Amino acid sequence: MGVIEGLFTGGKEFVMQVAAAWLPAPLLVLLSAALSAVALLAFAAVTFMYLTWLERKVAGRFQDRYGPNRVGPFGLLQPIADGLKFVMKEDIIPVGADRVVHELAPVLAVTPVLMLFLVLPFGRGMTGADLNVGVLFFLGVSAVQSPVVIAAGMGARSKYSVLGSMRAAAQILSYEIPMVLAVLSVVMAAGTMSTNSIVEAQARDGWYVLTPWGAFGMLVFLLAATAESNRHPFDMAEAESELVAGFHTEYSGFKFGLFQMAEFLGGFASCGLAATLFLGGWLGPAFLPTWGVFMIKTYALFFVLMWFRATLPRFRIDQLMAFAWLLLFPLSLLVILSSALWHFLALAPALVASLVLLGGGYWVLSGVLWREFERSSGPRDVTGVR
Amino acid sequence: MSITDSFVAVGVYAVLALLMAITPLVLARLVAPHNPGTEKNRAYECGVVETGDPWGQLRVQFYLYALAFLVFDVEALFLYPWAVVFKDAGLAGLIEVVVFIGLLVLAWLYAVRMRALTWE
Amino acid sequence: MFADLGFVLAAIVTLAGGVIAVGARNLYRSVLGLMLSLTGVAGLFLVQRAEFLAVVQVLVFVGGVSVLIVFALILVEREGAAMETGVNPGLVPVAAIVAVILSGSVIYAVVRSPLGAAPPAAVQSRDIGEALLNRYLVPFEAVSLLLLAALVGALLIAREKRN
Amino acid sequence: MLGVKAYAIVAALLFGLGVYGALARRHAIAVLVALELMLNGAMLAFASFSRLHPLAQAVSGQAFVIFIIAVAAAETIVGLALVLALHRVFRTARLDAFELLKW
Repeated sequence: MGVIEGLFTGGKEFVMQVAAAWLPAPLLVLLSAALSAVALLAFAAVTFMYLTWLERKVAGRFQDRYGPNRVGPFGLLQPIADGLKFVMKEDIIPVGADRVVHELAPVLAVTPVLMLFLVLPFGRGMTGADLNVGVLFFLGVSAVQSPVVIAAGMGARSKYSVLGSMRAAAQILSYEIPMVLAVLSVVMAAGTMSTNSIVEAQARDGWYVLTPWGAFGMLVFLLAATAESNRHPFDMAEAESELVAGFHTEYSGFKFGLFQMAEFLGGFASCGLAATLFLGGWLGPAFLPTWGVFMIKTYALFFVLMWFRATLPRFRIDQLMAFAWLLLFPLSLLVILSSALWHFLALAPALVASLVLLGGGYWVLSGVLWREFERSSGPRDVTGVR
Repeated sequence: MSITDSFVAVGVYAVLALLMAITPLVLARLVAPHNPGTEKNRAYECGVVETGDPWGQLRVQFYLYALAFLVFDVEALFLYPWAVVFKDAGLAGLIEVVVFIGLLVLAWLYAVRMRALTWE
Repeated sequence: MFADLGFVLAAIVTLAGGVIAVGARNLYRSVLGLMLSLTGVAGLFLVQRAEFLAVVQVLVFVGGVSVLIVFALILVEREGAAMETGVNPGLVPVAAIVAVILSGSVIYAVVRSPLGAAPPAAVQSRDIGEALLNRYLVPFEAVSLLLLAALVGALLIAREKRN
Repeated sequence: MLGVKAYAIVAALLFGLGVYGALARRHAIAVLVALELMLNGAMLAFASFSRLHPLAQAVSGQAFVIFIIAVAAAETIVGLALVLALHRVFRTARLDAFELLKW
């Protein structure tokens, strides 16, 4: 138990102790940061490789087919083959494109997403950097996605890219707000923005998902996070039937691979944050190592996202925006209010009040949203081009 | 890791993440073939020769979403410091914040009434 | 030592981004320069341990303001070629002189001043929250009003009239 | 740790760049970009000077930065909306094209 639990923290400590004999103190600080960083980045790379495999396997199961099964046993070597193919493909920059921006955009897309892993608490004492503004750091860094997506479109100079990037940026912006506000309700209850302390606060209060506001907050957060990472059913940016591949139409080889990486890891990191904020992070039964608990919760949430992708039809862009601004945004405000009431009222009245507030709010708002959908139903021009 | 060197952790991590993103591109530059052609390097337009300037003839709608985002984003940034002290600030703090949010809900209602947040 | 190193790096990023933002002929590159510069400023906040400010800087300026500017840019300049725009040659000397006088005098004053070393900021977001609810209550509520006014005004101005 | 002086110098340089851009650039949006630089210079100066306060917990400097951010956001929103409105009338956003008042 102790050995498995301390596999990573103990390993790092061991290296640090060995290094302490050799290196001066300032370099030790750097070494400590670099060790955590390399571990997290290696984890991110492996996660990306096998998420692509898992996604295809799961989608295959949902659609009654096998998924990748040619390269290695169960297709387990498929990601490596994909990686080799990415590297070997010719890199094409379309004529008239801004070459500098074209080279820069994939790098800028993936770097912030990798930064997200820095504040996730993977286990007890396993946060890359336990910033005291942790969750806000996560939200701020993930907000960088929208200008980056625009850069991808501007660097390609193709109609599909420009249109896809504008849509993607507007979508990411719109869903950022409910996400930020849903996280706010947790910060109120925990009284801190550090991800690690939020997990510890849930050891005291119980998992936040078990409260009415927490349940609704998690719903809002997960939906917003799905849209934020451009995943199905919100993948307007690359609606294949109308936009080819959206903002990364003109990117081939590993540049495309990097955009793919940003999408998968962004979704994964959001699941990790959802597990941290609402599902008690690494709190779990004692016979499992804390990092194992965190991984189980995160993968369970990511499975839900894959489930969405395999079963739900895609939104239309106007419905997508209405969904964010007419339902999720006001609902997230109600979640905040209900989280405040939860603190000020006793259990029974708080329960009644939040259920009335959230249930009633959801009922009214979904009615409003439905009216908007009906009003705008039928074929209409939603291209966003004049 | 103590709190005082948090920026070291962030900085080191950012540099390494950047390196990790650049490495495969450099590798691809070394390995991948490179023989451009006029047809191949055209922007993709379903196989036909592209027409017109791809630069958007976009509608003002996109701007309105960004505008609404900025307003409510600033709102959220003012709420976060309050959320941290929420339990100590008590009912008085809550009322102050409810007034704050209430004004912005007015802004939201106005935007919805103006149909600025739905695709026209 | 790390603080100094971080300061130098962040300052280079900030100023380089600023030069690109002001100097680039292509308007979109100019916005990219602005984003670089804003990120650099966030780095400078972080090095001074004003973590909340650093994060908010990224969230609002890089994530929000720069996107807003790009959207406006695309609405205004409908052809890629028209993104190229330079400076007004007649105004360059005046602008340069004013800029040099303004920032030069500030730098002169700062260098001559007896400002000593200072510890990094020890302000937590908790302190900011308390200040917003007590000492800065009126500005806090005024911000809400300001944002309401800005949203209403901008919607009225920017919205296209139907037909 | 370098003193406040170094930070103040960077802030002044950033502000100077912004002043130059705001005065010399030809395009309304480029001028707004330069204005953002000026505001950021001011924010940086506020945050840096607040460290000089004898009270370590003194919050005024950082609170001011937050208010500047709010004002900057409002300024950008309205400023760009004005640019869009001007563009609708004059079909351009180049400042030297707006010469109605030169009579």
